Amino acid sequence: MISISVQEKDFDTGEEYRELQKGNTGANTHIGGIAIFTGQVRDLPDKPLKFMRLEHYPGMTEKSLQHTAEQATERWPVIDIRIIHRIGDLTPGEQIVFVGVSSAHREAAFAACEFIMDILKTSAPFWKKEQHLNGDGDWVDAKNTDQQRAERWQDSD
Amino acid sequence: MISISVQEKDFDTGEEYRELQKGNTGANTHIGGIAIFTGQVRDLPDKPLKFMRLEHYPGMTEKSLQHTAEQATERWPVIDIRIIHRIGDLTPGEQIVFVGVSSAHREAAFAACEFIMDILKTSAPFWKKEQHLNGDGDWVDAKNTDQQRAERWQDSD
Amino acid sequence: MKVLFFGSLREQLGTGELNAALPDGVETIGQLLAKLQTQGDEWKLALGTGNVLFAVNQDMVDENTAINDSDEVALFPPVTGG
Amino acid sequence: MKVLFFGSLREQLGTGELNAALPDGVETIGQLLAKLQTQGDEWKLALGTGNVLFAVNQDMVDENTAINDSDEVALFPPVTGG
Repeated sequence: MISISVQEKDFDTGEEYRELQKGNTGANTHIGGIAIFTGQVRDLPDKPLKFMRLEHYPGMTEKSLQHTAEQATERWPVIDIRIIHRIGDLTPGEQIVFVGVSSAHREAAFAACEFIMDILKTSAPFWKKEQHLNGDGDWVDAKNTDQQRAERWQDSD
Repeated sequence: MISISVQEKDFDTGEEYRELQKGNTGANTHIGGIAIFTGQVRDLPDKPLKFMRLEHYPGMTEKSLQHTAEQATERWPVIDIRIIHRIGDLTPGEQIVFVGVSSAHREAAFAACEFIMDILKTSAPFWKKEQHLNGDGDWVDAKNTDQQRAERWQDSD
Repeated sequence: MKVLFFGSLREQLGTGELNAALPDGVETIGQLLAKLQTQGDEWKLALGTGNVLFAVNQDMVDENTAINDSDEVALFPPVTGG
Repeated sequence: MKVLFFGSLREQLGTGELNAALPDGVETIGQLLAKLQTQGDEWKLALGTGNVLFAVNQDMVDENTAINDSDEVALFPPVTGG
């Protein structure tokens, strides 16, 4: 089962983890491993951050994340996938994104979780703008390393 | 900081996650990502499980996990590592192992978390015995695929 | 057709949405990008960077993708979520 | 010296710990493994599989590792934690 949420409000990672554990239902105790990644707003030592503004393309965002999750289910034997991505103004230390994957096997859980993060980073229509304490606002530049990390999944089919 | 625990009692993954978030202290909001893996007792469709018995080598277990965590800190820029491994009799659906890694960067968090799991699987002195509902007890065989996954970290130095 | 702009593009252009008929001679989203740049210096500056991504009906596409008047088209800089 | 056995080895041998002097002529943990197999059929069966791992003073080592009488030595099957 795939669950996608794009939301302003914070999420509880422990609660999301318990939702993934519910993939074990009654006699069907099939989960062997759960892999989770959360991304957080880091502060910038040289240019202190007031907040990070997350803009997105409503409608396309959900569609893009759903598509990425479906690709993961086609590539690996996963049980459940949960993706949460926040939008709006987030201060340093706040959670931005949650990706959780349950599977019978740890290889699949790890690979699907990392795949989703890598594809999300280069395909999901979010844009970050740093609002600094000194008043400057800087749009965050896309990183070549993110592009390279996304592309390595094309070779491993 | 490295935290290692070998224990009979269950752990709260949400609480462990919050402990990792505490690596952000005051002005030092340096965590960019947290990667977590938990392993769980799976049931066996063909041979239902009463419980899984986890035996270990007290003393060496902690030393081995500490060494693996230290290797991870030498290879990747991680902030904190938390490892919990349970021993004793665990029923299907119960958590066995927790590995959590915080870092400024997601690549490091993912890689260190997966590295620790792969090395733990082939180096930490734990042995599993399946106790089946029909009364049989079977020691779990080590898997070649686990050996291969551990060895791939030797090439990528 | 509806043309949406996001991120730094939206800010540079001072608009997030344009509603207009599909211009004559424009058959692909790449041609639309070129046409929009003829609207003035700020358009040329913002859209002429060679670093614009395209979506048609909320799917990421390449510049050769055909568009028609009923499509929802979006232009935006490389994404930076996660 | 103290020799520990774990997992299926402990169960097959019916003991988890052996306290004895280092046998004459035994200098490495591999030689100790061979020597232990001369103790009887069940020892030969359990330890002669070619699939025994070694630890000396709680570090995993290979069969050529030297041991002495004050060491804590352990023999066990491939590990299966996690």
